[in-house]
Amino acid sequence: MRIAVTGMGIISAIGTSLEENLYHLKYGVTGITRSENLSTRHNGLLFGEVKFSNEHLARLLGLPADNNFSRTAMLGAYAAQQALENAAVKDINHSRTGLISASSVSGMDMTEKYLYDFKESAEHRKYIDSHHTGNVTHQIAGYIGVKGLVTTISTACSSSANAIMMGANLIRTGRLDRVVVGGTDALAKFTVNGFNSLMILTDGYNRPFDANRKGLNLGEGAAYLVLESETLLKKEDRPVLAYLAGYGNANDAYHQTASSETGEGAFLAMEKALALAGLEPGAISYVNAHGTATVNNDLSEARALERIFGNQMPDISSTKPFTGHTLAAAGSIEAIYSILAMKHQLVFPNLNFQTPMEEVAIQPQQTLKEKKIDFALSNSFGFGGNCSTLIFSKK
Amino acid sequence: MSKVYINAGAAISAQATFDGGFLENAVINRQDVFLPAIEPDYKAFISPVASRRMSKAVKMAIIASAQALNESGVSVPDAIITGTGAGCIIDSEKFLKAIIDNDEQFLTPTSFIQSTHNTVGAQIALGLNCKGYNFTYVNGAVSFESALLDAIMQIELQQANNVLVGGVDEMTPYFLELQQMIGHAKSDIATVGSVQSEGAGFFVLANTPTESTYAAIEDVTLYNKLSIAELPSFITGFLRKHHLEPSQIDLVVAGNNGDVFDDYYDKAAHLFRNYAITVQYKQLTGEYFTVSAFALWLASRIIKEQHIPEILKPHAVKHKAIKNVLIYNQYRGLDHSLILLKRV
Amino acid sequence: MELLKEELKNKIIEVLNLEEVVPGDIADDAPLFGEGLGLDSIDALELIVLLDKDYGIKVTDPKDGKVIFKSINALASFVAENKTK
Amino acid sequence: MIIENNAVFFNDLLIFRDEPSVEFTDFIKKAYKFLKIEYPKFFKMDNLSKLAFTGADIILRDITRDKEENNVALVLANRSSSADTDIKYQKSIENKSDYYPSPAVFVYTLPNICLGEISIKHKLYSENTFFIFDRYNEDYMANYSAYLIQSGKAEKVLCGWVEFLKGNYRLAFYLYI
Amino acid sequence: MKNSSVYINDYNCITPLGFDVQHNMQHIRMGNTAIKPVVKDFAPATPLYLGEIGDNELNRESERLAGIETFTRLERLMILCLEPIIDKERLGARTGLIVSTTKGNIRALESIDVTPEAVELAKLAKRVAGYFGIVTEPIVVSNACVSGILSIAVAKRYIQMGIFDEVYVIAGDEVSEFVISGFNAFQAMDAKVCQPYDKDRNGINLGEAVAAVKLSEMPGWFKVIGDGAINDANHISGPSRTGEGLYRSLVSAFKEASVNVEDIGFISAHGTATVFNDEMEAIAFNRMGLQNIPVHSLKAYYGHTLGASGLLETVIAMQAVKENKTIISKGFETTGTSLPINISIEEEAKDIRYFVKTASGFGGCNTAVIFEKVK
Repeated sequence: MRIAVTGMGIISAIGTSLEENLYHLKYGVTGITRSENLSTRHNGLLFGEVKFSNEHLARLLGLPADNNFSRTAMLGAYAAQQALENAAVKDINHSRTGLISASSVSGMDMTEKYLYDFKESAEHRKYIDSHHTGNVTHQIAGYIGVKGLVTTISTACSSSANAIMMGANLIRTGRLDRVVVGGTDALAKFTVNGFNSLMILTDGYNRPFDANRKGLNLGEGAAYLVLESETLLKKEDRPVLAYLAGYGNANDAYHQTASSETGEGAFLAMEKALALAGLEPGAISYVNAHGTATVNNDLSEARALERIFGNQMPDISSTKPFTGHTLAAAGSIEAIYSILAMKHQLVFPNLNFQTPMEEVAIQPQQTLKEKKIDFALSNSFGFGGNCSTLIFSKK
Repeated sequence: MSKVYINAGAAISAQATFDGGFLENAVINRQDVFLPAIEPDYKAFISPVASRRMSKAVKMAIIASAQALNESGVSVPDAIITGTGAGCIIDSEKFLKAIIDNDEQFLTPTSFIQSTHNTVGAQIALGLNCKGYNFTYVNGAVSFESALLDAIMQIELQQANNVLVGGVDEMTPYFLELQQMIGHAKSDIATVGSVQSEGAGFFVLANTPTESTYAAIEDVTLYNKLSIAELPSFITGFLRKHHLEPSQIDLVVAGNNGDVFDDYYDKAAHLFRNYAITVQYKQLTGEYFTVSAFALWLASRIIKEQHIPEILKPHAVKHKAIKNVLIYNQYRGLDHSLILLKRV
Repeated sequence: MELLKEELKNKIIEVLNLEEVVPGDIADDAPLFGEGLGLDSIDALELIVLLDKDYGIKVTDPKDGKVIFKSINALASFVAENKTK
Repeated sequence: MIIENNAVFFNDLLIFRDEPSVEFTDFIKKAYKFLKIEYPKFFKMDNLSKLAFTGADIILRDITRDKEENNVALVLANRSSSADTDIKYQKSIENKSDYYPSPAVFVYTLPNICLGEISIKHKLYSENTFFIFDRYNEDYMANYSAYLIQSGKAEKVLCGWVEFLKGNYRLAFYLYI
Repeated sequence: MKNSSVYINDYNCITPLGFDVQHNMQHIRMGNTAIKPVVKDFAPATPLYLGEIGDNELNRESERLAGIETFTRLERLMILCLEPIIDKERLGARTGLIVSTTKGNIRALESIDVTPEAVELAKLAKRVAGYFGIVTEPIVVSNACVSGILSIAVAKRYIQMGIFDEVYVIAGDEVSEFVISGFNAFQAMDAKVCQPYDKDRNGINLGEAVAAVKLSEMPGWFKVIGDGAINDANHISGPSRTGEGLYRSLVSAFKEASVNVEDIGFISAHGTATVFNDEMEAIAFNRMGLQNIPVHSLKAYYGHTLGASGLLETVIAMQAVKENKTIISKGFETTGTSLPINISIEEEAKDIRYFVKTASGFGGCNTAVIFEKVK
């Protein structure tokens, strides 16, 4: 059974629509800047920030003044609504529709602002409940009007790729006809300081797969896809943007945060995805790599890619130099980029690459390249050794 | 599609549920508004070096999962799927306070690393060197049910022969205080919420039954938000999908927690009032997001042993064989779930 | 008379434990039994005791209560005419 | 279903709690309001009936929510019968110069009146019996309830203990099905 | 639950009309009443019409049993009543005692410095049980004015549940200032001998009595074949205008007994002689199709003996059935209920196989029990 992608919605540092994102990707315009909305002592760092303030987002969404949406929830609601509009879904609850959302930051951006203030005054206590990851999803579901199977995945930076898998399985097992899948994360002091304490944030622009890479830029954003069963589509006759051909998840079982030297988990995830898609590695024309630009990830991922593709290496690029690392949103943002690449038959450039790594032969695509792409593969890896691979097909 | 069996289960809760007994010595605590989990002796399972950085949730989960795996005879499962409603809040709180108290300086990464929601699933995988599918669900009161649903699908889609699936939640004093502030948790003054607790429940699901099999797990379903009026059709619709009528359910395990949303459970019990025995359990366990893992443990054992623990006091004069069991849970009117079990 | 009516209303509320009623809720001409305040036979007996205790009026046949307790107006006139203390 | 020490437990779950120092009359009024019982005649009841009525309402409100009749028998017991109200009533006839026995108090000098109050509220045209024991005799009560169900005289039995004397009280109700 | 039959093996009563069943029956056949005008210091205005057991007779009878001086008056009466029917040989771990009373030792409250324990009904029951060496915990039924007859149903139910092999039921209540003042406040007392079912009925007389019955699975004179005790769900002191609870109690009892209404020899009704109670009974009996069955009330003979009445009236009814004669409903002259019922105005000799005993009381309670004479 094939799973159709019929809608996509995105908000990221490089745009608040599919078109805007595509424009930046095509013309190599990064979204990495200094922060305007985040209050942090580490304001010398660069971020992939969405340039809308919380107030502006609330206005765009038409939220009431007493809403308790965190920034994460607002970004998510924005992108999920766009995805449904893109899919031209009329009555969302006419068919069995679910929402699988992913987040890791969740309502932390508000909690970290008011943690002690909660005790002192009742004013911001409305954010106590919206701290929970599940409640971010509830807010999004409420905003887009989904009633039914709604849940949340949080497996760190592979979260939204996993949400896509869960959604696909729900359609495959006949439990749902349609599912909105994706993820959202906002910038927060919590993650900035977390990654900073791990010393994997770069003080400049991130440079995936470069020998001199110094770490990642944190980003924020949200992206959702509408997945539908072919049975439902036959009835409704709406255009299909792409198909989810295969997917796989595996665990590196190596270290809490670091990836293994051999990229075992990544290798297994890609292997599973190819098997489910029934594809030989050679069928893949473009890989949107996880490529966070940390020393550890890129080497591990490169080794895994070499193990899978051998001498049939497809074009590879990481789009993190455009958006920064959007954590739980990265998987779905990059899934959309993979589909856009296929739709427009373009390999997006891996910005900031200068020096190849010594340990591996891989070199990412550095400029925009027109190419026939029938199958695109997207990797997402997270803390806890969580490795996920999605494969999209044009037909 | 393969049938799915519960071949093993273990629970850690505010009761001594880890000793192999079946609530014979359970005690109802009427004094406290927070019921801490009774922790097993971790030393017997985890080396002090390994456990020193583990939060309570991780330790509870590692031990419950080890016991379940041991009972099932599976050494390394094909998949590990975890649910946690609040995640690793001990470490989250620790890191958060460190950021605020030290104005974003002098931070060490340990608690940040451990604060990630999938820490539990990852630690179990790491311990078992399990490279299989590894998912974590974090959606309030359906966190465990989401994990369970995924586990069932992994087996149905033949992506796994056996799955370790579980739910775990821990609590911190400050977090409890916040819940009390907004009336979700009971304090002596605010009485609208529930008595809070913590715990872990892990199970081994498989496509083939074994000698240890408790029950077949037919299905699980979730619904994000329902009005009380919509509840009966949600339940009957789910049963109908499995060719069952309410009259064919023998036991309902309901998640009443004493808060103002218990009307949902009353409505559900009403639907089965002429047919099934309804038992509640949160008087023993308190409320936490993944407490339904305890409900599954309870229901599984009741089916296997055909015996309802005395302390649950069903006061059922007319007793019948327990074949079909429905577990219903919700929290504060959100995150409704149904789990359907069958005697094997 | 108005003072007596107010006094009677307060007494009725107190003696009959009409917890959620205030004197303003009792209209002078509204029926005390059945519809209106919804009093019942035990209340009637209590009012008989009240008349005896506070106003020295002995009502020996409960049936008389029908007329006496028709409304606050009726009760006040009856008390005004018959009270001995 | 337990009410004691100014706390209400339903199926052993804490529903409502007030400070231990609060008097019963205030506590039960707060519980009444908290539970949204909305039954003005509640305030006319004596303490034993208020207690039994509140406990029963929590158990029965869902069962009797529909209009249809419900055959839920009531089998209650206590130790002090209606002694709390008996003492109150006896006081009203002690002084011959101030001799105004109240019918509204006298009517509550029977322990089974609380069964009537519950039956009226929940439209229970059902078997009801009030027993007196030194302590809650589980065997007697459970067997009597079982008889009512097995003989078909009742579908369910609200069975239990409801004791009130001089401000000390305890309620423990069970629903037999 | 066993479907075994439960029999009445023996019975007794003590009333102002006599210290055994024979004497009581003789007085009833002669139309005598226990109710007399009495002047009480707390109610000086009019004489009260009460049925009180004389202290002289009680003291004389008490001499029969050693060691009962330490018991209260009511307890002595209960012991005296039970003693003749207790089978001492058989008493054991499966012998039950049911005590039926509404107010028990309420008179103790009249004395100063009394503790609430002194009026505890369970203590009363334990003292009576202790006197006879009954070892099981006694059961007190305190369900207002149906207590006496309800106790028969309770005894039968426990025997059928296999809890007891035999059960002694003792029912008793005294006349006290407590109760008199209360019913007076209710304006429910007649200032003459009461007139059940009559158009001029105007309330009750209070009386006192004790009655005792032994039940077991061993065949005896009567079999308890059906019972029901259903609430009016209407009002805590006034009876239902439709006779709902009594009607349903009858339906329940008849359903269990599987007998036809026309096979009933007579009804020993409650008949308190209040306007509303008697009217309610007439409606319930009509709804049940019992309007042609002879019915009597014993209240004009004994007054209302509260927790004792149901059992006392059952004892008298059983004696009448043994004699195959109905009982005249004393005090009745002119139909005074909106629906007619067949009030016994003369003794009718006939073969009686079944009779019904009913009672109703405060709290909306009702009880109906059907008895079968065993041939």
